[in-house]
Amino acid sequence: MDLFEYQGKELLRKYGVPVPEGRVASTPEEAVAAARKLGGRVVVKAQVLIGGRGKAGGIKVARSPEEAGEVTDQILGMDVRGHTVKRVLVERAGDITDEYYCSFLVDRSERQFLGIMSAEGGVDIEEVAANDPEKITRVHIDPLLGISQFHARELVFGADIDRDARKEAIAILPKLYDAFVSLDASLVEVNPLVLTGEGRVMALDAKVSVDDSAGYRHPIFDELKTVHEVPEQERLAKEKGLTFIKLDGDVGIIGNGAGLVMSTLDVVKAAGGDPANFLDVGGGAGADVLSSALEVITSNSEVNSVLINIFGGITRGDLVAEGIIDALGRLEIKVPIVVRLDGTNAEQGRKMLADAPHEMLVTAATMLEGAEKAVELAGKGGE
Amino acid sequence: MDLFEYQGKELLRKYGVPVPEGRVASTPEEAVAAARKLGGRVVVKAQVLIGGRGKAGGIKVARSPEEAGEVTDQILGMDVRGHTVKRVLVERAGDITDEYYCSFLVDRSERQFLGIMSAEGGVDIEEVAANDPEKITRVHIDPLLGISQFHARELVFGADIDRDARKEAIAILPKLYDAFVSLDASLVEVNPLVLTGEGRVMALDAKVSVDDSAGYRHPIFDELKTVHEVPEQERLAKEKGLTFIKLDGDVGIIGNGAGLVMSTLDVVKAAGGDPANFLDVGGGAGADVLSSALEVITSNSEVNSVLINIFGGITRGDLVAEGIIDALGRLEIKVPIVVRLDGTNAEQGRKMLADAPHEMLVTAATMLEGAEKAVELAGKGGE
Amino acid sequence: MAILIGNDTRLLVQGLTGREGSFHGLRNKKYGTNLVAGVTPGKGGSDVEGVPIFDTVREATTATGANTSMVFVPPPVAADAILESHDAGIEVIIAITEGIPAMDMARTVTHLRRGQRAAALIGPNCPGVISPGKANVGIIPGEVCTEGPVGLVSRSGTLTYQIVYELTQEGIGQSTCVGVGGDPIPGSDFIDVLERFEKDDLTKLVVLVGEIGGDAEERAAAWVKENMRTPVVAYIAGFTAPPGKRMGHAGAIVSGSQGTAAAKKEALEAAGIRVATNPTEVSAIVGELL
Amino acid sequence: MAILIGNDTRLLVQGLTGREGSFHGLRNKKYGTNLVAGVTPGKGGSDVEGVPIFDTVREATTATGANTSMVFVPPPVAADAILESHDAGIEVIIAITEGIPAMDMARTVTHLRRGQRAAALIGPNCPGVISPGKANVGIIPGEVCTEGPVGLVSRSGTLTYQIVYELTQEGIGQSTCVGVGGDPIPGSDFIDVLERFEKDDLTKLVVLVGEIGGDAEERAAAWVKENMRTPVVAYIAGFTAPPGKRMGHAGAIVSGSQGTAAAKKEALEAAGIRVATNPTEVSAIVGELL
Repeated sequence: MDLFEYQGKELLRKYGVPVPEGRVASTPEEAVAAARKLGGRVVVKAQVLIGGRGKAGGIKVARSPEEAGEVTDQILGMDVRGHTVKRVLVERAGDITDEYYCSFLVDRSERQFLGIMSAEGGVDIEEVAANDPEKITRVHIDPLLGISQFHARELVFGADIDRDARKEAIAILPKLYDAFVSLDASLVEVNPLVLTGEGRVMALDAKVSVDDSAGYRHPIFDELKTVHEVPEQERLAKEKGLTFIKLDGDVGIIGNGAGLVMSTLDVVKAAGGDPANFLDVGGGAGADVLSSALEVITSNSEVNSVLINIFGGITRGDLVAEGIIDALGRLEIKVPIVVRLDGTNAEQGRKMLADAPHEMLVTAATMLEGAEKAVELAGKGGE
Repeated sequence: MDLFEYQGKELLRKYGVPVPEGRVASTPEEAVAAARKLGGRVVVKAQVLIGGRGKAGGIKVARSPEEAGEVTDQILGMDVRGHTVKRVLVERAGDITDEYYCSFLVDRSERQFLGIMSAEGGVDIEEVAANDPEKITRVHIDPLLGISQFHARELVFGADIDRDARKEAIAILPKLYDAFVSLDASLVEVNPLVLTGEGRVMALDAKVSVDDSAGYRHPIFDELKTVHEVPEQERLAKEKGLTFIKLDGDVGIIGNGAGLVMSTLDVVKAAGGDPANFLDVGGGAGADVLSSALEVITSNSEVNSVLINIFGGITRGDLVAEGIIDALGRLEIKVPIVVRLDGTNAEQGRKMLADAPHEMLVTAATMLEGAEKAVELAGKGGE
Repeated sequence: MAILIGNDTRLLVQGLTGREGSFHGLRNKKYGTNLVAGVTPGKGGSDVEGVPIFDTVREATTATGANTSMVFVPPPVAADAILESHDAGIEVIIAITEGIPAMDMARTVTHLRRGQRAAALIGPNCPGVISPGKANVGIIPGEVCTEGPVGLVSRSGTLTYQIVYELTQEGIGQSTCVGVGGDPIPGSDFIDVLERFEKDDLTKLVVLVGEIGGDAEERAAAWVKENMRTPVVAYIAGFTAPPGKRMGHAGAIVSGSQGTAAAKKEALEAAGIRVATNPTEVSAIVGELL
Repeated sequence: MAILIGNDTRLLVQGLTGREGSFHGLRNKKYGTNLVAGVTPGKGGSDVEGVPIFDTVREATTATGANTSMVFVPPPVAADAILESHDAGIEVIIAITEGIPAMDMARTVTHLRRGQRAAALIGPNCPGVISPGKANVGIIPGEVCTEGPVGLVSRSGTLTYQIVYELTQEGIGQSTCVGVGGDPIPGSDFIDVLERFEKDDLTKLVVLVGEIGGDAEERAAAWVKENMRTPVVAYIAGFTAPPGKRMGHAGAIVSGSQGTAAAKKEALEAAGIRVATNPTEVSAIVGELL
């Protein structure tokens, strides 16, 4: 789960990382009140889970509480690369002498943690990595040993951080690392980490991603999640235990296992079709799950056919058939459903489907045949 | 530094290890007050840094505050194998269903930590180890990984702890380990760990040894140390940066480096003498340290001769000589001082001594010659 | 021969008394796997359909000579279970459990890989390992597999079954099929498994099944080029997958790869590996090369 | 040859700008040791009598090719300094610092020994290593040593000088003298060093200097019996030492040894090792055996 800037900063503050004083606001009135409390100049920042808000006009300085209200009014509702702004962070503005980049993340290849630091902060770090790779310092950290002072020194001296900022930066890095580990984060990225006019070092932005699997030991994750908005269809799917992502085509896809579903999308595409979604019923799905999946898929009016591609492992073919039959009886399904069923209890399932004929039900012997049929039928439905 | 039982228990309590409620008392009156506060039956336990207090009569049950005062009066001042009892721990008495043994310590050979558990608690564990080694379960713990639940389970199931005590024991072991590591302890030993009549598991005794080297990050060590009494001569030596242990012979020994001093004791013994002490001036000792060392040694009236055996590395022979000359001038030294000097600046030192003759000053060319002379002179002095 | 598991496997299941653990453990046993023990703390002395249960892995290995463990315990205690097996000397640990926090795995995998005694950890969040006709440890449906010369290693579950099924349909058997799982920090990656296949007498060709994300396929491609004589055929799922959301930019800096299916295909082909465009084509190419 | 340090040693000193670090570092340089760098965070760019100072060990190794580090920093930062050298690829780390907490060393030594790349750590709380005529890293007075065929390994400092001095007096030179230090968790113990001496061409005989406490001598005795062809002569200090206070009983259970000088002597002699009764006798026995 990605966290909003203001959420990430609140957490980092708990681990002793200095962040600017600020308050979140979801109306201009709240922004005015926040700016009044903070006093002086403030920065109003759009809270969205995507980069590029600065270029989109989502960050504005205000010299008075009234102005803070005005710019908040402009920012709220703004679209930043497909994300609608629902909240702003109102922060005390400060003088900035220099900007750096730093992050901690999991390096999957090395199966270690990685600290990254650069004196080139406040800019697109991927560009720095591409154009001036020597300006980026990486230090691996053994997960069992954890961070030592020398790691922090290697990052700070290696990145050639200004002399004035070194001591504080070296002190902050272990706190950031501590937050990274203690929060079960997969990423803690501060860009920029700034040196202020008063000679302080602080995190001016924060991108924190946490590991949902660790939610059981972080009750706060549920709380943070409440402000995360997901599209209605996705939310519904999630409630039913399904992984669903909407796409732009007209062939609805249901499968079990992310790899098989991705492969199904690929063969549908290769057969000349356009998948309408990604939907993984997961392992060991029962009849109710299949039935719900069909409900979610067919609620999309753009869908002209559905391909159900199940290879049973834990998932049982008989239960899959039961779910399909249930959905066909329960819902008013107006598009053809192509079913391809193999693996555990597949024979039994295929027999159940054969025994319950339905005008919209089509069976396929193989995955490729299923894809071809679904694409063909979608084409007809679309005409 | 070894801690008194009551100190160890107070620390363990901070890490969540259940211990009986209790108070320390250094007078019968304090013990009466403590027993009154606790209510009911209490146990009064001599606080000494040595085992065997039970057999020596240093643990007594009292049914009333008055009785607690009486037994405290008996216990205070008692001698337990050379240790005088200055304090007692007054604890609430409870029913005990069973007694176990457990400890965490550094296993030097394996350079790992070791957890030890036995269902045979409350007895001399060394005897159990010798007679019934299969009744002792050992589990190594990687210092970087730390304790996992499985380590606790292996100890508890391995030692075949009663079913009723298992769950709590498994929960307590990680806390004990946490205390062991967080306190920079070299040993945390609980003998016995008990199962009470109410089905609770708690530490009825606690032997905690902490690493003096880690004192800089544990301000509490200084506080704990205030009640540790050391013999006057040792305390004086320590103040001067010397490591001093009194022995029973008449040949005073001064050397640099524990190994060399031990070796010096051995050769003196082999030459037929009896060392009066162990005194290590440490590395890089200056003139003042040498002078103080001579002062400490010669303040022991049983000393009939002194052997100074210095092999200079960081320690400089000229400064050693300067210290000896200073002491000979400053103190009224009535016993012969045999000096053997080699290593860094030894020649210079030997020359300085030759240039400052003193009736009590004797030089030796080798360590063996020094030992022989010192023993011979002590023999004469003793006659 | 086969790799990781086979006729010498003496399996213990951590969590054999649980619903899923007993279902799959007994299913593996039925397949012919030598299931010798189960471990559930506090249930030592009982049994699951004749398979003895022990309180600790150490007791189980001492009593039964178990050398392989399947982990079927819930996520909060799964890392502990893996460490316990390793500590007790188990040689192959196959962790099926899904949803273990990455921090737990980072510590666990580091410990296992740095130890003086290396244990092979497969998973977590994986379908397991099957050496057809010899042993099946995990949830791969044994009936789709058949004995033969093709090794298979995959990050995916059901997609593995699909490809194995296609191979079997074409009469091409498998030496061992290994699902390494899709977690951020797997116990074994493609290279760890390829290394074993390269040394295995039975394996004449290896199928590598990848998917979008990370750079495991790219690294495997480079490794194959440098180290492998056994031919490799690959399949990558996810050409049509929606671009994954990602926040922050550190990830891409690290791997230097965009993690797309196209990038992976390119890397594999650059290493001389043929990449099938769909699961059916995998078996066609394998048939051609064998 | 010699072990650990020699003509190929390129030394960096962590803490070269400190009082003791500069005194001994420069003394080692004067002896002929190739001192190439110092490391003091924040003082990068300066120098100590012409020896360049760097902010980090990594910078120092990159710039100077340093392969050996001497640690002379205060106890609270010493474990960090050792880890830094290891992480930067230093092969031999010699830690003189006394008073490093045992917990720090437990973690550090575990990390060093478990790593894919093993670094030799000597110390902490040790006098260092000297390969007479080649290099001296530490505080052993070079002038008492002379080049020759005897390797020496010792837990003690000044006692080492005494014995080396006795050997030199008898005209018996040393290949390398190693002080492993007296801390509870040493980076290297007798066995680690004996293993190196056994493989060293120059070393024809090894003197082992032990003292009371622990069971390092007993374990070394067993190891020598099993693995060593090079003759070993031992000396143990502490026959007359007062019995150490100890609290709790766990320690004795662990080692199974009382740790007395007599017990050590017995173990060594049982392994066929001659044990001298005083430092002078060491050189007599060595002279006899060479």
